[in-house]
Amino acid sequence: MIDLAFIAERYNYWIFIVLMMIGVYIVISRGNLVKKIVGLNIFQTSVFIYYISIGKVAGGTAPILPAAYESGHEGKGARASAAHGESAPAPGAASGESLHAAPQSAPEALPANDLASAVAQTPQGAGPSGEAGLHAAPGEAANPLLAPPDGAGDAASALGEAAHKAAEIVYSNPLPHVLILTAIVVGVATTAVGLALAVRIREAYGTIEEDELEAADDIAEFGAAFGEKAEGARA
Amino acid sequence: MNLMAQLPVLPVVIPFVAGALALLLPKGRAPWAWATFVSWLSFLASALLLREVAATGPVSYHLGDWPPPWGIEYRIDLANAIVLALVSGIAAAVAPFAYESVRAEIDERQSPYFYAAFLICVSGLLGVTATGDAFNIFVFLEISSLSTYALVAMGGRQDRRALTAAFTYLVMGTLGATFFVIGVGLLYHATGTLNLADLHLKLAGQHNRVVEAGFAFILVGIGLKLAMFPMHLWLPNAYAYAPSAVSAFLAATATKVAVYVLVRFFYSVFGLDFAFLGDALTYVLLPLGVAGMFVASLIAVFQHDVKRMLAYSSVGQIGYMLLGLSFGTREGLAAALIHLVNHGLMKGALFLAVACVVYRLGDHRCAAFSGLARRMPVTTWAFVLSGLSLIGVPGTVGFVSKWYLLEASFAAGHAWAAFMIVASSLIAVLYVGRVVELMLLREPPEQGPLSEPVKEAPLSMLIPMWALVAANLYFGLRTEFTAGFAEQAAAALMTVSGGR
Amino acid sequence: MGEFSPALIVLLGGLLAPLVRGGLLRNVFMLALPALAGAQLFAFGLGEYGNYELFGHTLTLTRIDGLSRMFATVFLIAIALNVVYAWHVRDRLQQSAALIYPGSALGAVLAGDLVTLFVFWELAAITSVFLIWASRNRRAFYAGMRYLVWQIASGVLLLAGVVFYYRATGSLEFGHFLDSGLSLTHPALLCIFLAFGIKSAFPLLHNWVQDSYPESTVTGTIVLSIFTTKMAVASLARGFAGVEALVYIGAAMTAFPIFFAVIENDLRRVLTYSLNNQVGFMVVGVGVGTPLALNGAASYAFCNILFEGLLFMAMGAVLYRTGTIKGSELGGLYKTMPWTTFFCLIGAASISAFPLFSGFVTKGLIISGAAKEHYFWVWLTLLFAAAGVFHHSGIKIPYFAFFAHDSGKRPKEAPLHMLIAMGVSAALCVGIGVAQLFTGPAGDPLYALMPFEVKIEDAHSPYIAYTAPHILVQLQILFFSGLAFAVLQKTGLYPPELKSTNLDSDWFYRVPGRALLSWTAGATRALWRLSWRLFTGRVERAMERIYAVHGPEGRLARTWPVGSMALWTAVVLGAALALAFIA
Amino acid sequence: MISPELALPLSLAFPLVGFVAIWLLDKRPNWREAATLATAVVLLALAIVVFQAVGAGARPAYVLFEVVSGLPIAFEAEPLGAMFGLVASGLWLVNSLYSIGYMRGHGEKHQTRFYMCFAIAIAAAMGVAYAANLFTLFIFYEVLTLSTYPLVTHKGDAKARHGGRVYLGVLMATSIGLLLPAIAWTYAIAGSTDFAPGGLLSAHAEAARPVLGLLLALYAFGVGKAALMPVHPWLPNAMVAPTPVSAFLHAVAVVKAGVFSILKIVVYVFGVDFLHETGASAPFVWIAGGSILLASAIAMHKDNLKARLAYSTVSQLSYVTLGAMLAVSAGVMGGALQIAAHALGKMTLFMCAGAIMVAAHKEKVSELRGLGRTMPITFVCFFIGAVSIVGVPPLAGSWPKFFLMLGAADAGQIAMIGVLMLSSLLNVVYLLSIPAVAFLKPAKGADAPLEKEWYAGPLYDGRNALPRDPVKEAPPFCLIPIILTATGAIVLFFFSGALYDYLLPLTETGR
Repeated sequence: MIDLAFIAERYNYWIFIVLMMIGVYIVISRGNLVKKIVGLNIFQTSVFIYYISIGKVAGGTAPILPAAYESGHEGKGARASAAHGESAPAPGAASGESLHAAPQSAPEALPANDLASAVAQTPQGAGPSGEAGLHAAPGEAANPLLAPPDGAGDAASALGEAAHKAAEIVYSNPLPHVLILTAIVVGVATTAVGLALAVRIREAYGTIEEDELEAADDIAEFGAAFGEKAEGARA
Repeated sequence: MNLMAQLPVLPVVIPFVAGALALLLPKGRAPWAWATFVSWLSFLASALLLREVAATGPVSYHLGDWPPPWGIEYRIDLANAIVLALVSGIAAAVAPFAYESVRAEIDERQSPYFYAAFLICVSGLLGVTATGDAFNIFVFLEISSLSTYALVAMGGRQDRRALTAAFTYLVMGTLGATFFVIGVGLLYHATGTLNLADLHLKLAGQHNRVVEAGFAFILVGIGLKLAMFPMHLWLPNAYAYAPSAVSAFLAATATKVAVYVLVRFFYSVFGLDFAFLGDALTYVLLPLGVAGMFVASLIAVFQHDVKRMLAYSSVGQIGYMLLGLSFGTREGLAAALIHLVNHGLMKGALFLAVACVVYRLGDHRCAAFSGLARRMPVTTWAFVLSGLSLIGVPGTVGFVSKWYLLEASFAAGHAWAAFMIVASSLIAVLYVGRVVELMLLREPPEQGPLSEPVKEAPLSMLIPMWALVAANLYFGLRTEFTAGFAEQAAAALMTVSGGR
Repeated sequence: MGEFSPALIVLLGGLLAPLVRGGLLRNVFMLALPALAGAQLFAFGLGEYGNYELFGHTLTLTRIDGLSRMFATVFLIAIALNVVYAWHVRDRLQQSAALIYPGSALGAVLAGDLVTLFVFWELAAITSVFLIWASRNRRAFYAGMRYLVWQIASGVLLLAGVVFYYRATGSLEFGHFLDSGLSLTHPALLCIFLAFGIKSAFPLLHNWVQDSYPESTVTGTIVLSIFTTKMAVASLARGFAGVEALVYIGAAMTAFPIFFAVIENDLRRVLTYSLNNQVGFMVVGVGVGTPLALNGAASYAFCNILFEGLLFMAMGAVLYRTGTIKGSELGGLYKTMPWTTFFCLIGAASISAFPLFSGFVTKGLIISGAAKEHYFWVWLTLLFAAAGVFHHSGIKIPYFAFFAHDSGKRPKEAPLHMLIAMGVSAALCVGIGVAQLFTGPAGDPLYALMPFEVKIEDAHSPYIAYTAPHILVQLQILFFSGLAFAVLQKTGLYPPELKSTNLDSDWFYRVPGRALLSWTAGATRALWRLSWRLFTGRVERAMERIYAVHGPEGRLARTWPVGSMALWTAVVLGAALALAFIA
Repeated sequence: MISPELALPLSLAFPLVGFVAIWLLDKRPNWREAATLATAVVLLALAIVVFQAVGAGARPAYVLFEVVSGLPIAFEAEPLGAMFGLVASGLWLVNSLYSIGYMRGHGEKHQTRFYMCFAIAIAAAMGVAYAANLFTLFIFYEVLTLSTYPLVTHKGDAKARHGGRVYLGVLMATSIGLLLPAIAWTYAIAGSTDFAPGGLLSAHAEAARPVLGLLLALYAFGVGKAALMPVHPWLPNAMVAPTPVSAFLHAVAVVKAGVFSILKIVVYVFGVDFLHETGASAPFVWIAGGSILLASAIAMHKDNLKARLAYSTVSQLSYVTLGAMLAVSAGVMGGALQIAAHALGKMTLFMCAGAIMVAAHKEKVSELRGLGRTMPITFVCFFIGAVSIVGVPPLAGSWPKFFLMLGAADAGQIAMIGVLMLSSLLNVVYLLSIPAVAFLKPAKGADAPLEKEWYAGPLYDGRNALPRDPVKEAPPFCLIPIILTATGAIVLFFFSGALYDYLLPLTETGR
């Protein structure tokens, strides 16, 4: 049964997937080199959209460094967290030493993360878990990834209400955007190089159609286009 | 500032900065001298780093003093220290060699650009190796790739096919890099971190589609970059038509770095606790590796063009590394790492020998090699020795690789794989033997442009080439720097990944 | 000279002989060798000499006992006679081989252990072939090759037997094999028995004699006729005395060659059949195995060497003078070769065991030995064979060569040195034959040499040759045999002397055997070639197929279409995704 | 006096010194040849030092360095290796002498390259002889293959190229394709590749047993130099080489390195007792036996002299393999003796073939008629060599056969005794007929009636000899080595007892 709402909620991922397919399809199917580069760009763009999508986190907050870290790292720590940001709220429930450490040891110290733990308890969070990572609703982007924290049950239920509220807060993680800016630079550079090459190829061959290029190369090498002269060449 | 403290970043930063500076240098000898100097410097730094890592264990460097996992970390353990040394070492050998070769093959006006691209490429490859940050890997991968496209395209003056090869490479490389970046994005999605070590910790116990998809994308993305068998099609042309020195450098380093990235992601990031990793090893790497070993080697046998032949051989040799990886054992991993280094050495030497021939005869088709022993004996013997190394004759690095691969096969209980390896080596005997026979036993061509009398290649080319040949022989007999380190590195990686 | 073996004296002398310059000097040197060896032999006396260590065993080079001394003595006499007979020969190859080969045979007879025996056994084989090849013609070449195969076969059989024997008993001693507790059917004894059998020309293993001996030179045939078979008899007597099978084998040997001898035209070949028949007597003696029979066998061998040699010498002289030895081309030679005729007749008389000749004294011992052990049919066969011997050797040889229809040939008398050799042989034949008349049975010098002590218990002892019954029986046999010959000859029923090739069992290896060998070898090679061609063909076809796909124009080597690469990438991605999701 | 420990690495290093010297003396042939000979003499002296030390019970060892952990390049002389070293170096000296005569007599080109490759080849052969583990053995085995490749293709024409291709192809394919995995497998099982008295694998019997047959097959066919059928085709194809090379290949270095390796592997890697007890080697006894007969059958049909000798070599080598595979001490002893005996015999034959080529330019058996009269010494030596191969006393070839038969009896392989006997007879037919033809048949072009009846017949007594062609022997440099090895074949017959005692430790470790 198709859950239309489920699909509709994830429209941005569908755009990403469709664009990606279109891009790859163009690369595969078009013989014209410039068209290939166009396809490549579409493909890359789809990835940008994906990154931007995952930058939007429901229930997340700007990372605030825990005291323990702060004491050790002073200002640096704060800067660091700002740089890398807080994407999905604390999936690392199991890894105590990380910044995203689950709060089971000291829930009251990290309210933000408590929220995350609480979210993990919600039925929606548990539902799609394990079967639709890519299709996760934006609001629950992180949820399917969460294993229910073992020891945090009590604290979570105590804070259940707050968690529900917090889940509706949409937080924009800047890091993916930063990443994607870098990727865009790379993409533009690639496109430029590709187009420049296309120009040079046209100068050298007089065409930018793939079939013709291959035929030209084969004729230069074997005296015939591919497949026409498999017999003669062996002798 | 203590220079030694900055050591981990130096091999990357020096060529990067120097590459930019090279653009400003006048045409002619200066850019070359600069590039040579810089590549040596970077090699020195890598070597020191290797020594330090070997002595004291992994070194971590925090870029801009931001501690991981927030900041970008350069984390050098034995595995990447070896690769760093290999890449910078090959660069150090190719750079002095390049002067004559490049002068002959590339418009002199382009020389600053050439060396700039070369240095940036070196920097990119070293960066991929040194960094401990997933997205940083992508960035450096693209830096090196972009400069590589340009370098390959510079072969267009000799042969217009270089242009199309560069274009193909560009499309495929971009595709691969984009897949990789999607994979990284998925992992980030799942964990919220980009630091490799941190990723490993956060991924532990996560069995869901996001991670699985991320794994698949990374596998395919890197697979493209390292020319895994059915995705290798960009490689032969790119290596065949690039300027000779570029071919030598790329063949010895680019795919190796990609293999290293694969190793890093498999063992340092995912780890053998993930069932899909085991499956990927068994059902993707193993068959594709074996297929590559045979198909590419067989294609190499029939090539008329020695550079293309060597390029196909590279694809086959990558099959060995994948096979080694696919065992999922410490021995297999060690064998893959050893072959990674050793193959760099032998392919580098072989391509340099071809470059010498191209320098004198302007051709890299088989016909040019006919009777070469009479015309260019020093080059011929360099080719023969490194060819033997490629085959895996004892006393050469190729043998050490083969030995470890065989041992790994037996240790993993895949006795059949051992026979696959040796069977594929025998195909190597065919394609190497074909050229060797041409060189040693045939007469030089009697007419046509190739028949003109030629001298031996200049010393500036012979010395680097023979340095690599000597490395082939030295590391074939003394293996503590290659096999010894690789075994330790493999042991460390396996500890992290939870394998045995 | 320490413990230097007499055999080695002859052997090494033979090696050195070609180096001696000048024909006369060389002949003298050669003649000195058997004398020297004889001196050494008798200086030794009975006992074991020349022990040496090999492979952890003590081996004996020279063992002199009654048996070996008897054979060694006659071997040395024969060597000397041969040297005299071949005085005119200037062919180094023949001369050398005519010493080394007898030296080896001497060594085999004296050998104290199986390894030494094997060494000399093979050495005799390999050196004797030169005497066949010495006539340097096509027939000799092929006959020599066949001969060599037979001889080496005997050698390797012996080796195999020795190996088995060593494994079964842990000993390399050359004594009576049955004493070791093994039966004759044990592979060890079977192999050795066969090896001895080949060399002593058992029936069906015999034809190498007829095949090769007549191809040798005038002098070579004589040398050959003496040593190989007698060496084998000596070995049989040592190792297989009393083996009953030998009695029947020997009986068969005495009988069947007679038919071949009768129809054979080449007189030297007739003598080789006679040789078979004579060895048969000895084999019977060995098979009976009593001291009497063994004494008979040994002494018969002793005498046989002399008279058989004499006959061969006479035929050799005929051949030497006329250039042919075919019965159909000879006849009437007595006119110009009276001495040769005379000596030949003495030889014929001896071989036919006429009283007063050596055969008479010794053959009786064997026949009596058989009779005493109640081998009735064997005894009868021996009598028949004795008659047959008279028939072909006693009558046919001299008759066709010297008498019969006159061929018109008027050759010169044999050269002096040949006459001397023949004369000495003849004298010995007669001397041995009549010695008993002068010395009495007990004092017969031949009896002193015999391996077993001669005991003359009563007046019927077979050792007393000249008794009325013995003489009477013998003369009757001879008479009827002569009568039969005369009748057949007169009625024209006697097979004419035709130039024909008589089929013997050697046909089986000369024609189909050879064809089989060459067919087998050819088939093997063809099979190998076929499989090789199939293999290379397969490889070639496989290569073609591989080329079609992987070659520069092959599908897999196609690099251009970017689209297909991308497609492949997508496929791999799909596969990887599916795999990761399933896992 | 050099200590035997030092002599081991020196006997590897010295040929390399010679190699350089030969190279430097490229333009001065006399000095170059002097360098070769001097190297050979020194090498022989070194081999004698080692031989004596081993005979006195010492086991000199020398570890060069460790290539991979657990895999050192190491040398240790034991009786078999010391004997092989002595045979190889001694015959190299002889062969060097001969090469001088042949190469000059035949006017060959690229002589410097020839001698250089020879020097490396002998170094490799010494390495094989003294190797202390499989790994070292393999290294030098490969070096030997590669260094003899230029020798095989010396002529450089299409035929030589084809021969060289088969030579290299088969040897590389078997060594890399089968031997290398076998060694690696052994290492995987035993954790070492050292030759151990009593057998390396027998100490790991449990792990080794399931794959024993397979491993043995890998070794038996992997050591392609042992030319066990069907991996023999390299050997006849290597016949395109100049004759000294053939002599060297087929008598000393290459083939002997092969069978030596087989023997050593059986004794020191598997362990005679272990093989005997498991019976894993029984099929190979049959393969070796088949190889003996098949190769003989093929040899009978070969008219080309060298090709016939080559197939004879295939057959004779299988004697050693047979001896090893019998897995009893007498078989091992027979194989070991056969190495020395066959080396002398076959070397003589090949050098004779070369002498015939130099002096008379004849290559085919059918062309040799009458040549015995003009080249008596050569053909007498040929005869001696052939008789030794047949295995007839008083020539060296007879003892190996004795021990092989003993071994076959011990192992219960009675059929193999038959094979050995039959093989001797076949050898008679195809080897001994050669000198017989040369001596007995008159040269072609003699008078027609004589052509039919050849020489005079039974009346020939030396006085009525036909006028003969003047003696025209090969140059003395060719002739002397031939005489030396032929004499050696005789001398070895008498010293086989001593050699037996010398080799006794080899079998004692097995039992």
